Amino acid sequence: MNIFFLIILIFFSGAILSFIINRIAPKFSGITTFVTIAVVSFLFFTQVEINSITQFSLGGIQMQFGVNNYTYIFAILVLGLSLLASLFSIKYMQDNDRLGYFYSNFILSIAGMVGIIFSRDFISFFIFWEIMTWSSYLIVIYDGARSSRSGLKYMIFSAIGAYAMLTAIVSIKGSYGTFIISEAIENGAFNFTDHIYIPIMLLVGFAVKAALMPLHVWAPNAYSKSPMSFTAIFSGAMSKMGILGMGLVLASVYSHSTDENAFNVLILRQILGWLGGITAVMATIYALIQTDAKKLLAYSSVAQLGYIIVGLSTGTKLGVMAALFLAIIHAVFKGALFMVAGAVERQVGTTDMTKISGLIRKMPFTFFTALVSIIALAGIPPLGGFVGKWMLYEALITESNNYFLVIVIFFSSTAAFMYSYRFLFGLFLGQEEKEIEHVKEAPVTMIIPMVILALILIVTGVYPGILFEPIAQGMQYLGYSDVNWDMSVLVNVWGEESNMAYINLTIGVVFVVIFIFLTLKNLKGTRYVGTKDISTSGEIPTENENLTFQLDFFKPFQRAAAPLYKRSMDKIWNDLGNALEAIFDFTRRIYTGNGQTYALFVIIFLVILLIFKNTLFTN
Amino acid sequence: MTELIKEQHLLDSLTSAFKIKGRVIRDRRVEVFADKKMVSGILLFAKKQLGFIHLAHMTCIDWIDENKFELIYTIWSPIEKIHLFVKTKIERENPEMENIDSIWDQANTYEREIREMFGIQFPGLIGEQDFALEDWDEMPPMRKDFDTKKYALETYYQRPGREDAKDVRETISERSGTKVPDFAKKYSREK
Amino acid sequence: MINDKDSQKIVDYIQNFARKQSLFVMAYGTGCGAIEIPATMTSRYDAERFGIRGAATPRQADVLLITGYLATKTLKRVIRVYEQMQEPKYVIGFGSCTINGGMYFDSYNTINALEQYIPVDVYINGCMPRPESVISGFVKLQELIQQGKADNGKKYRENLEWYRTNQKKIIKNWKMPDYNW
Amino acid sequence: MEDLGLKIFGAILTTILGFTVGMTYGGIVRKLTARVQNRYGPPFYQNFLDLLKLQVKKTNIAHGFMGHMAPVWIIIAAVTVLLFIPILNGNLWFPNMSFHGDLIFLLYMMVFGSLGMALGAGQSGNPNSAIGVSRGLSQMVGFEIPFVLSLVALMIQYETTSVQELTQIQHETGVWNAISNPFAFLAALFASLGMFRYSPFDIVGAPAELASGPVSEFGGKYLGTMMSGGAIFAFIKLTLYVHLFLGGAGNPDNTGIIATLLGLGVLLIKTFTLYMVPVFYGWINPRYRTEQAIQYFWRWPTALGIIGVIWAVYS
Amino acid sequence: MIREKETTLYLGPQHPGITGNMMVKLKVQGDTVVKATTHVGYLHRAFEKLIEQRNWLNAFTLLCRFCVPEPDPMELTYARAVEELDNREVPERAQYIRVIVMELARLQSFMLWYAGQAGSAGLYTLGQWSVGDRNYILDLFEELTGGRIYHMYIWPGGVRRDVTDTWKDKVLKTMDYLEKRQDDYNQLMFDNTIFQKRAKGVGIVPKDKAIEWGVVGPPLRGVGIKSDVRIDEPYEVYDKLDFEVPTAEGGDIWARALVRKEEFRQSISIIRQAIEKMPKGDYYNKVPNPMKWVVPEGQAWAKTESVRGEIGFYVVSNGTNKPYRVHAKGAAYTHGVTVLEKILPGQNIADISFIMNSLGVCPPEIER
Repeated sequence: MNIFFLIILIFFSGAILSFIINRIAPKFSGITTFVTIAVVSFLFFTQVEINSITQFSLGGIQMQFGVNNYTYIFAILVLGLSLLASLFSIKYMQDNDRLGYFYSNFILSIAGMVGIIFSRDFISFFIFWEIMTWSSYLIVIYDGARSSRSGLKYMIFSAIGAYAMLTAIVSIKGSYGTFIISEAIENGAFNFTDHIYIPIMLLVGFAVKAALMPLHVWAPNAYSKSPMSFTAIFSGAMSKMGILGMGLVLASVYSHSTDENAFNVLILRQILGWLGGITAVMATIYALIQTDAKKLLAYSSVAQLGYIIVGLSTGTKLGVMAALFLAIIHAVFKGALFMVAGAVERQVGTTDMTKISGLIRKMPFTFFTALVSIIALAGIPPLGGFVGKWMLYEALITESNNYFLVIVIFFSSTAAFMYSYRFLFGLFLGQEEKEIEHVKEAPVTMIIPMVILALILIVTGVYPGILFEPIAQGMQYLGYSDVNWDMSVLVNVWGEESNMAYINLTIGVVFVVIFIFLTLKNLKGTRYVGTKDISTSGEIPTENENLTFQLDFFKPFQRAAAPLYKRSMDKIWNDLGNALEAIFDFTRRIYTGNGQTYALFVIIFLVILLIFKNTLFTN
Repeated sequence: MTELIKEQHLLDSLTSAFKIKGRVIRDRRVEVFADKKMVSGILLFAKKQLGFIHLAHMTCIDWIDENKFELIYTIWSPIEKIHLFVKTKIERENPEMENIDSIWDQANTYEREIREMFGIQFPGLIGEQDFALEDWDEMPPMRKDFDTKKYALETYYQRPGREDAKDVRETISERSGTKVPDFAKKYSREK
Repeated sequence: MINDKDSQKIVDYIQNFARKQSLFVMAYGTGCGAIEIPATMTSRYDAERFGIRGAATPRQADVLLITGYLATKTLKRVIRVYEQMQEPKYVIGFGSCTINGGMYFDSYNTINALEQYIPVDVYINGCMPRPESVISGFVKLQELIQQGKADNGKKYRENLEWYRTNQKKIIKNWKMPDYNW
Repeated sequence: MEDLGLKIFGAILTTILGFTVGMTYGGIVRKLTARVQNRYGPPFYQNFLDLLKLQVKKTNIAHGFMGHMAPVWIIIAAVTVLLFIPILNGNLWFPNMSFHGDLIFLLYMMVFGSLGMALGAGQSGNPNSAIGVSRGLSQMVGFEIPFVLSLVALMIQYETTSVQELTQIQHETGVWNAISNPFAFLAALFASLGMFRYSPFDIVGAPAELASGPVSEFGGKYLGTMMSGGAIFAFIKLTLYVHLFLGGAGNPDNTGIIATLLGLGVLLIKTFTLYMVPVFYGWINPRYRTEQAIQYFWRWPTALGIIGVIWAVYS
Repeated sequence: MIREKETTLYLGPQHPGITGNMMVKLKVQGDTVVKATTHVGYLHRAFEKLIEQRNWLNAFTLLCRFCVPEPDPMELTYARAVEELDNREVPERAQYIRVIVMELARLQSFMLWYAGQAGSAGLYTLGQWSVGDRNYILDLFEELTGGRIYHMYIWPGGVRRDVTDTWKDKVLKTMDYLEKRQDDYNQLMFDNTIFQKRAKGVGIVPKDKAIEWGVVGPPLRGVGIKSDVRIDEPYEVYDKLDFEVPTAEGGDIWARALVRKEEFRQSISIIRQAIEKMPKGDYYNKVPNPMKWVVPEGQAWAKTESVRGEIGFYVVSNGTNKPYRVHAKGAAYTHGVTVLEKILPGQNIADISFIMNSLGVCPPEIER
């Protein structure tokens, strides 16, 4: 049997199996999921050959399965993160109901992503895309009424994306007569001259998943409302499917358009870049006023995706490389951070940063993961996050001449320090109060995936070349020739370098020297005291007083940046939505908020389009 | 005294409105003696009708011989420029007085102090229990029968030479063995 | 070759020199003597010449300057602040009130002898002591430090029981964290 | 590697130089401040005595692991940045590694220390520290904008992101960047006011409400180590400015001892003059509130920075 | 036990930003104060109880220590209350000397205010200058009374010592110097944009509530109400001197600062006039043996204008050689508790020390 079909089959049977096992022994449902993903990963990395293509036809439509160097990057990302997340999920979801529902959808969404990676034609691409969307939607509304509104938002935006994508696909078939992606590209579907709307429609479809402004509205709520073990994948991997598509389309647009510097290409580049930049800024400044750690991370994800899109929009070698590198690193650290949030949620019961503080001594490993991931997120040397940020800046400054975008990105990135600190401070630092005395460290199966992700971040900081290798090959597939990379030296086009080996060596040596000096010096006289022993001006606080600074942490910044907070994109969409709700009351009967109805609706639409495709789009 | 028309007029208006006694002390000084229950009425009247909008101060005197506390409310009219003293005497046993912090917000502070220092209760008084003292479990200290010197000698360590709180000159001369000169004795604090 | 004893002497000398030349004074005006501290720190008297400067929190301070009488309520805070300071720490009693109660000897709310509650290195007498006497008190403290005689943090730690008994006699509602260093 | 020994020697030499100069500048500023305030002032070496005293404190209190680590982070950031900026242009005695790290790296590395400090302050659990950190981070977003704008202007004007290159270019052409792109220089100068945290931008540790802000709970060896880090950072910022805008110091063609000393002298004169700008400004100004400080940076300095970038593009 | 949402900040007692030994407990949300409560008593020395143990003149040693930054108005107010009880006349020369001493005390207190107001906003240079220059006034006091801070100079019936012509010259010279220096201070403080930004619109005392809350002195004049004991109820020889009582509109820190800036000038002018107009004559009305001095039975209320506002003494005598009851009410009594608690909510924590300095909160005056 073909390895691709086998993998898909394993996924589907795993989904069914975990659903059934939950009825018998709920405990093993999670383990089944983990085993399924482990088996698939094993099969994928041992059996699948890169650039092998399987052709088959379904209902008279030619279809292709296969993996190329470009999608291979995403395969590593998806499977690796899913494996860790499913391991994490076993204990995390332990005490919840409806585990079968959760796990089968969990597997299905991964199946969708892997399917997208395999698909080399638009039909299977779209089908798997929808599988991914539906199953993730079902997980978003897993919590029931509490999350139904965010689920509705997610569904509506996904529907917009799906229709945009479908329109583009059908038009490609109509105009170029093929569903095979590579053929369509070769036929000039993305040359951005005759059918400009095709790539744009596709980009809109992908941008919804990649949470690009103004289509990001669903993301913060959907990310924070679904279970954290899934959000790790949702934000880490699933959003990267949008990046995958965008990367493909943009690379083709840039390389296939007749004149690379044609006016409309430039416009597209600028618009995408600025949209990405504005996404990054707005999401960042909204992230830093959040009080819920999950929501903070969700907004932060949107911001990080903004950077990636900026990188992709440049279309230059360093820019795309930065984008792909950031995509992987973002999956790693955001996966780790959502797992941290999940661990805290499981052990403490909440992730509201105004309610908890001082977990550092209770959950040291979780804190370690959070610290490393936050350093990577903030882009501070020497971790992997810095490598990505460095390449992005260098690309913008040296190659794309988009100088003011640099400032926008830098503003967002500096402001990111603020919410990074807010996250660490809110959960782990501050007073150790009585309320958290009972808290213990998360179970081992939750610690292991987190720490592995943290270690990956450290290793990629020292040897970013590990990731450069697949990325360079993937970029060659996209049409970039001579992609240079070095194991631990970053070079820009002007020849300046940042040598991670030197940097890490210096940091390491200084760290060891100073740490030993500071620890050993006067060791006898050094005392570690609790957080209650602080100077409160000589007074002794009473029991119920709160000594941790939690509310409105960045109030001065909010006041300084008040104009930016004035008009929220959410509000615009809400107003729009309310208006639409009032006008199209009948749509509410179709959009009942029930997943199945939605699924049925999409299928009916798809079938209708396929039936009438010849009459509609013959030219 | 012809210049005291203003003051006399004020006294007249007060005595006609309430059945109280009072007198003009000198220029800018008028005092009235009121019953405990009438005080808040008088104060409110003075504030609303006569323009005495400023509570200059409020204090308490412990008349231990009479077994009474005297409460004095001093109010000031910025327009007339007259001080009005409203005085009332209350029983020393289980003293209780009407709370006037609804008339003047700042009265709260005075009342807290008087509650702590004299033990007079003001029902409905909000605010911190302690004003100046912390964990005080003795008699309210400003009462005349509280002996602060005795308390201090019992509670605090007294440095040798200071334990009897004698005149310094006597102590020095005692220590050095010389006699206290007569002129020094004359001015000794201990009588 | 310098033997261990001599080298220890040199090290001690250097350490004590640094300690005496850099006195961070706890910014805690406990009583009315606080009014002469600004004068001491400013142009005419300029205590910074001697390395004396203010420190905002007890963790950074070396010298606790008790500027005058101590009400019992303040004494509790002073003990708390003193215990939070890091050794070596010094206490200067400033004004007659810290020595024998001064003119408040019969007050029910002020203590009369500071060294009963926290160890005192140097007393400065007078009410109020002039900035010159404050500086001379500091110079005296510097001499003590250089000679290695000012180590009252240790004294406090070793005689904690005695000090605690004295303190608890006055502070009735004892709700203080433990002193553990 | 035969030059490894030289590199290590150079690194140690650079660190010692940065530390000494930073501390001495701090002492001189204290002295000068005293003179402005009609006082005699402490000796110029007072900071060394303070540091020594802090290091020989007999007890040291830490509020946990991050509290213990905070000074370490600051020193890491300080020393690493110091080693990656050129002290003297092309001098063998200071074999810096600025070829191996460029401006973007330096920008981010400088934040490393602040974040470590913030984490240590956060673990102490003192609300004053947390408020100080909140103010510090907010203010950082303020002054980083004009600073980065001025750096971007330089980078695109000379098509290089390396400090070494920028210095070399100034050395070769003989025209300081402060003259070739005055707007960028001014933007960076305004930003430097915020960086040095003198008045009016010292709200982070404003004693009037926060005691000593983020360092409220640090004393003894921790505070001492932080002080050393701060001193090195002061030197770093000054040296970076000098090399970016004021023509740098040192002659790559002549690396003899006399030339080295001469270069050092030039460096010291330039850095000290530059240091006087925020210090002077601090003497005569009260402090801004946080939001006022941020808005200050986002007005004229940012406008100057944007003009600087446009100037760089069209020149 | 439910933990509060707002962070608790302890501003004092051990805090560099607090104006003396007191505590303002703040509940903050973000950097905005939600609730502020003043806690006093750290300086409670039981003055009023102790004075009852001393005789009429011994009380002066305690009195001047009521409020440290400005002890002389305390002496004067008490002396005037006792004079009223004892029907004691004060020679005119003594009255002039008292006015000079009062105004000198006011000046030195203003210089402390300059330091506090500027220092709490981070302008330390001005604080160093003005506190340094304050020593010149303290020198004058020292020469006149023997004490730098506490003088015990004003006694019932006059003053303790006569002034000499050389002292008068020194005072005039010092006034010239201070007048020049005040220009420097003002240039550094009032001409500074940042100071203006910080001070304008912050810590507003509402005009309609001001008198009810017990606001007196410069803060009351800062809301535009012309109220000063020196003109409302002239004491000593203030009615013979020509001076202005400045007011300003707005009730914010800036208005209060403007009032004080002008009052500084007025004080210098008053001192000059008083020295010029001072007649020859006795400086002291002899009392009988101070140890046996019996003051007739009665109650008296006297008030004077100190730098923070009106200070009143209520003195009760039962016809013995000791006061029966002395009650002092300083301006800070209301400023430090009621007014502060009312105006702090909604303010930025960066401004609290600034506001306290501007209101002239002086804790020893509150709890005594």
